[in-house]
Amino acid sequence: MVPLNWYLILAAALFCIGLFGVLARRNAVAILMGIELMMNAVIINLVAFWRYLQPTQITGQVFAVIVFAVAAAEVSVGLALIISIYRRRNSVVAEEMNLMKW
Amino acid sequence: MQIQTLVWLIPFPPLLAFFLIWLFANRSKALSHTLAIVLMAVSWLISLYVFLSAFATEHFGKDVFASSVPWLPTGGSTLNMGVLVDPLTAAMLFFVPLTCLLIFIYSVGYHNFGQRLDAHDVQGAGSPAHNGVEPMYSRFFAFLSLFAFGMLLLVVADNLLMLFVGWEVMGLCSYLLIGFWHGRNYDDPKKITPRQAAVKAFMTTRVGDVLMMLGIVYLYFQTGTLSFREILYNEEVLHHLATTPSYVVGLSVAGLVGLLLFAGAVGKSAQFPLHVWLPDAMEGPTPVSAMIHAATMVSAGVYAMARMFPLLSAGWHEGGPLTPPMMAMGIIGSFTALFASTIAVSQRDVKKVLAYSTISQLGYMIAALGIGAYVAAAFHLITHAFFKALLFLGSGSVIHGVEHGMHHSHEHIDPQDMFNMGGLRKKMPVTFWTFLIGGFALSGFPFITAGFWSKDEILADAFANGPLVFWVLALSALLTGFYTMRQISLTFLGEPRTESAEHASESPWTITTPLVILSFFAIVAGWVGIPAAFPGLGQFVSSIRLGVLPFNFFHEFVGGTLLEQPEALPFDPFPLAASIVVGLGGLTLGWLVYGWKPLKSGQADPLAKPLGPIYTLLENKYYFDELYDFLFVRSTRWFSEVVVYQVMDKLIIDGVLHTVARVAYAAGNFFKGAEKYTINDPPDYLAKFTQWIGGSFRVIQTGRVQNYLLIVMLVAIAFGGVYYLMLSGWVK
Amino acid sequence: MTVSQILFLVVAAVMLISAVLVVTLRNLIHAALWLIATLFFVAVLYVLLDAGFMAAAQVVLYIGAIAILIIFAMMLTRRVMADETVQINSQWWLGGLVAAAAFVAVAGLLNASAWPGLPAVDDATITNSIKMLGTQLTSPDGFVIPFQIASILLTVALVGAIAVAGEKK
Amino acid sequence: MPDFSKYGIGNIFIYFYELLGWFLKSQLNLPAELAGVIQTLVAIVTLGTFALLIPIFTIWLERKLAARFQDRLGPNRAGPYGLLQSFADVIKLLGKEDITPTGADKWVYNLAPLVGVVSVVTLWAVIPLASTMVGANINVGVLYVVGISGLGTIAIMMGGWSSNNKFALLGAFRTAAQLVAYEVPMIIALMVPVLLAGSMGMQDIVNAQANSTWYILMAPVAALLFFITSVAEIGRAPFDLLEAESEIVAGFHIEYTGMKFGMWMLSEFLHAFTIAALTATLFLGGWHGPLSSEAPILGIVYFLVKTFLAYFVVVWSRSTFPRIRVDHLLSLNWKFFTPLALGALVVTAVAQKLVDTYLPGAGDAMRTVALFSANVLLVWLVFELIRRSARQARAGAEGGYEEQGEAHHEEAGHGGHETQAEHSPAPASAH
Repeated sequence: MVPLNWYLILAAALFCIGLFGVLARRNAVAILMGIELMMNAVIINLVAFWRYLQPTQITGQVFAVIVFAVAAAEVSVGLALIISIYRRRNSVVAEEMNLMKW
Repeated sequence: MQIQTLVWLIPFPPLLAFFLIWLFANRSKALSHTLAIVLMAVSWLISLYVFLSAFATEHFGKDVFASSVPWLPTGGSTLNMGVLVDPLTAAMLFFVPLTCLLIFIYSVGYHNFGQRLDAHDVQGAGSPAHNGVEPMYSRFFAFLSLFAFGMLLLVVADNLLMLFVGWEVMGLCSYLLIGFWHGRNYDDPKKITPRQAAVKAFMTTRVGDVLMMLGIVYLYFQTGTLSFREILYNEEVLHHLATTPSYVVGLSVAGLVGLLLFAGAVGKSAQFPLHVWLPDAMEGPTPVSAMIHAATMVSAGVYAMARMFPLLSAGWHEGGPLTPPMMAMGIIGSFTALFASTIAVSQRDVKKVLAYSTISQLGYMIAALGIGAYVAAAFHLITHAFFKALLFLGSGSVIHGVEHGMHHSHEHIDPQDMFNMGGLRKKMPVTFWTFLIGGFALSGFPFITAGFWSKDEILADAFANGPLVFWVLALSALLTGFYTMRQISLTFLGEPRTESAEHASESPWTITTPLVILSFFAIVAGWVGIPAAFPGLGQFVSSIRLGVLPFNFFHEFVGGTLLEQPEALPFDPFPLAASIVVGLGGLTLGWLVYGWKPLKSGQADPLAKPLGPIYTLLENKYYFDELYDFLFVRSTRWFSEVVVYQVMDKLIIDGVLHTVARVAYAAGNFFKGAEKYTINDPPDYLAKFTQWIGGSFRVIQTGRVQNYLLIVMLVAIAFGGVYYLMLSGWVK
Repeated sequence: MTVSQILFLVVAAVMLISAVLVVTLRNLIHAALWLIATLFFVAVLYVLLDAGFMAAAQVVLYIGAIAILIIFAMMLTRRVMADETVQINSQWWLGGLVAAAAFVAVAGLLNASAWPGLPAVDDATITNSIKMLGTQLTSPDGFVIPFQIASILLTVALVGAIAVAGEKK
Repeated sequence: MPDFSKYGIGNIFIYFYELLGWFLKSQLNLPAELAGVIQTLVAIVTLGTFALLIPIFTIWLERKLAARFQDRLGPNRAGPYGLLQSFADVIKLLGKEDITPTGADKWVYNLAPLVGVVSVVTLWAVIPLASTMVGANINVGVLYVVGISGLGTIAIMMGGWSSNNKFALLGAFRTAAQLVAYEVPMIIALMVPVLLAGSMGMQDIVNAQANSTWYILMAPVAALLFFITSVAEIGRAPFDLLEAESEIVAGFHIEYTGMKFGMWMLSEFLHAFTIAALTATLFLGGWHGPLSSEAPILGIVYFLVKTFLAYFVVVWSRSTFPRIRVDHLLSLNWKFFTPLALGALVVTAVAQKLVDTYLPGAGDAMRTVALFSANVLLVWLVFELIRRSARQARAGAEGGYEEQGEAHHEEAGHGGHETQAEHSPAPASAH
């Protein structure tokens, strides 16, 4: 039997890897991929909590389904923004998107 | 579907109609009125169903339809939003949606639906030319629907706050609808325009509304709830309210709250001294006048008072001394009844006579509530709604007919002036007969009409409880008969006094159908309240059963609303005789003065001569508008011009400021030199220093999202670490 | 070590390795393919957690839609970021440090707390969970309003995405 | 040793499965867990092999059929009726030079055809072959099918991108647009049998059909939509834009040679057969037929018959319809299939609910009639709308109504202006 905290630690690890991706990548699409990893870590937690804490109630999975929807929305808007910026500035490097500093 | 759920649905179809018309249907006139009428009919059908179910429920007063959900959490307690149908509400639900629906249908004909837009029909310029159509037709129906929503919300509300919301929605709608023809101007500068009338109505009712809101807030502060069922049907709460002294010496909480709420009703139901807005509200289209006067707004005030009756009468028992709010209602109500009916005697405008008549009849109801005649007041509210709606719609039909005549004759006369009419009986037979029924109901034509039975009940109650009130009301009933007959005679009898009246013609079916339906109710609605003790007739109608209740169910049914079912009065021949005498007497007097020898064209009012200055006084409505203008408007202007501007602003404040300024200027000059080195320079250096710091820290403002996120994470980890250390006790 | 534990460890290890490759590889298309692998193993993890529906939904949504979108966007914008250029910014070491620190802190906390074991559930509960999920998402007593709001959010996001990325006329 | 008479000839495959288990456990004395794993593996290999062998026959069949449609003979040299043609093809492919283009991404390039084949073969895990035979009877079978199809999309994108060829990349782009788009109506159409059966399990859906009627009768619109969008999913004519020879040479597999090309072909043919199998399962009652539950082996026969019937339609439409243009492809999907699929779903749900509510004792016949007529109504309505907007568009194009033509150009097919069009002739005649 797998203890619950294995799942949680695994999710934490996945989350931190995603976080590293978000922090360290230059390409905006790659940053988006990091965010996807973080989202997945969250969903793993939700599903694990559902299975371990309240398997007779479905709340955890419902929450996860809604996170799915949010993730889809996030990706579509995020990619749309990236494409739009790419069209205007011919760049997808996150560091160069700094028009609003100062 | 449960009946409680259905009750929720009653107010919403008109609201839906409002939004649909407003957002989508405003291009199509046919679609607009179809939406409004169909959804209003839905509302009416639901209401009728609820009414019939209520009717079929035994001991309905104890076993009401109520449901509520939490609405606004306010700290410790929660305001609930809910609906309540008790016998009083059920009675309202019988007539409010019905009259609204009829008025909606009437409006279709009134605004000349089906005609093409005439070149003269400019938005807001006034009633459409006879061969034209109202350009803001859809807007009109949208507003009417919103109005109906407000009234229905108010009727089904189970707490004061929801009632107040409905109340204010209606206030807004009355403003919008009275000023509907916002572009209209008159040659006579003294004549009030729709714009001004709308503002006047809004501002006048506002006085009452603010006081009412104070009352609501105070009540909430004292009881922690605004639900009717928790306040009004709870002996403990009522006893507590009646015995706790309030801020005002000599008044209990119940007394103060009651007086404040009554102030709201005074504004809404146009009682003295806030009655001035209602006659001017006649500037709106006639269906609006009917809506405001008959079915909805003004009766809302009386309804609210009837609804709050247990609170107003807290501490009162049958035959005991009246509570302060009741006393105020008795005095103001009976005074208004008499006062308004005297003014009505001298008015020339067909709608203004009805307006003053409304004020007078509402005074009747308020007075009846004041002397504890709860059932009689509710009864009169309903019968009055039917016949007054009938009269207003009838007068609208008359005006419509005369305007049609004007189109032929090309005269420029006031189509609402009764002295320009006459002889319309033959031109507009349906309007005439229905108007006659309405008029007789209003003046209490004995035994047949609805008005007789309700008025008789009020008079009987007044005779038993307050003889002075009785005499005042009887006198005003006499005047009622008189001015009603005057109006009928001037409008319909005799020969046409103008060419326009000569060419008047009957209105279309959309106008006459509501008139016929309403005249049916103007007669029949009274029979449900024939007292069981009435000799002969009383026993007869009591023996007819409708389900669990007798045919004259009204007393038993609505009386069940109260905690203690009020006792029916024993039969007393004197008030009966009095009401027959004043009703018939007033009508006969009117007939003798105006009907016997019909007026000729251009002839003055036969009353003007014998009454002399009194007539002038009455014609000018006791100069109340001028008085208020002097008392409030001018004095406020004077106050702001002289006291605030001249004395306060210029003399005191400016003087002090100027002195201070001069002193400061001198001192400033003096210190200027020293300042440069002691005060000026250090901040300069401080500023430079800040700028330098800012410049050196500018680098961290990179504009890179990832940098920011990194810092956020660092701080989050640091905080987490500190928190963890604190939890584990390493850091105290 | 039971079979299920070994299975878990294998899946977890593969998943973490592919996740690391996602954030470190220079070739972004490869990174995206590894992202697909990661997402696939997350789906396997759901299967281990008896959440069959979540696993299928993960595959449909993440691999079938999101990953494809990402690859698509990457192909569209590839021209300006040749594979040879530096893919990692100057603060990468600090980012790595922060991520590691966050992981150590969270993992330490998780390890320190006591967690309940896997509750024994009969097969019917697991089999019915998908039915229950459907019922809950559409029942007024359940989560119909959050679900509808999520749907509206999604619709709005899609319309917004089209508006943002669409060619301006 | 398991008793053969207990299983009978109808359950012969189950018997072999049990026999293997008995052999491993009592003859080789393996632990039960390991024996189970081996049993499962053998079953997987058997099923996979069965799936992979199908194209050998279907390639021949397709060539033969296509030839007949085009008034040719088709393969007729290798073996009787050219039956051995596929073997000859494979031998030829094996002999070809295995080229990896310069600048190609080797790993991805080599992995792509593999993923393509795997994504198709794994679909067979959930297809029930008979009442007792299904690879994995999971309760989210339909969703599994959809998810695995997404994997196929990725394989094509991988292949197209890694070839370092602009035609291949274009093919991959077209794939992404087309496949992602057609997944939408496909999923919605799939919801209809799920709705009718009340389950997402494939076996449950077949059982539900066995207990009532085939869903092609209850949901003809959904069945047709699923079939058409599936054909688009596998990129077959008339939706074969991802490899359109005349436009982008051969699309995503332009650079592949030898057996890797063979694997692409394999996955394509197998996928075509698989969607025929899915159509048969979801809408034609799967293994259901006379005596199929008593003798499951008969179920396989029925299943294959139905599948080949559906496959015949795939080939038929391939050789009949011309290729659709790319913008038409997408607008057909978004403006016609997707709304129609949604409409079919709503109509089915409403009709189902109405039947449940107002005809509580209705039999399957009644239900089928209700659902079928609801579908017919939907189709009639849709075609009426299309006809009307087409008429207006035509009128606009011919300049029949000067001022209206503009509006119709802008939004032909939009429902909003129908009323306007109804009213407009009246003033014209009045003037």
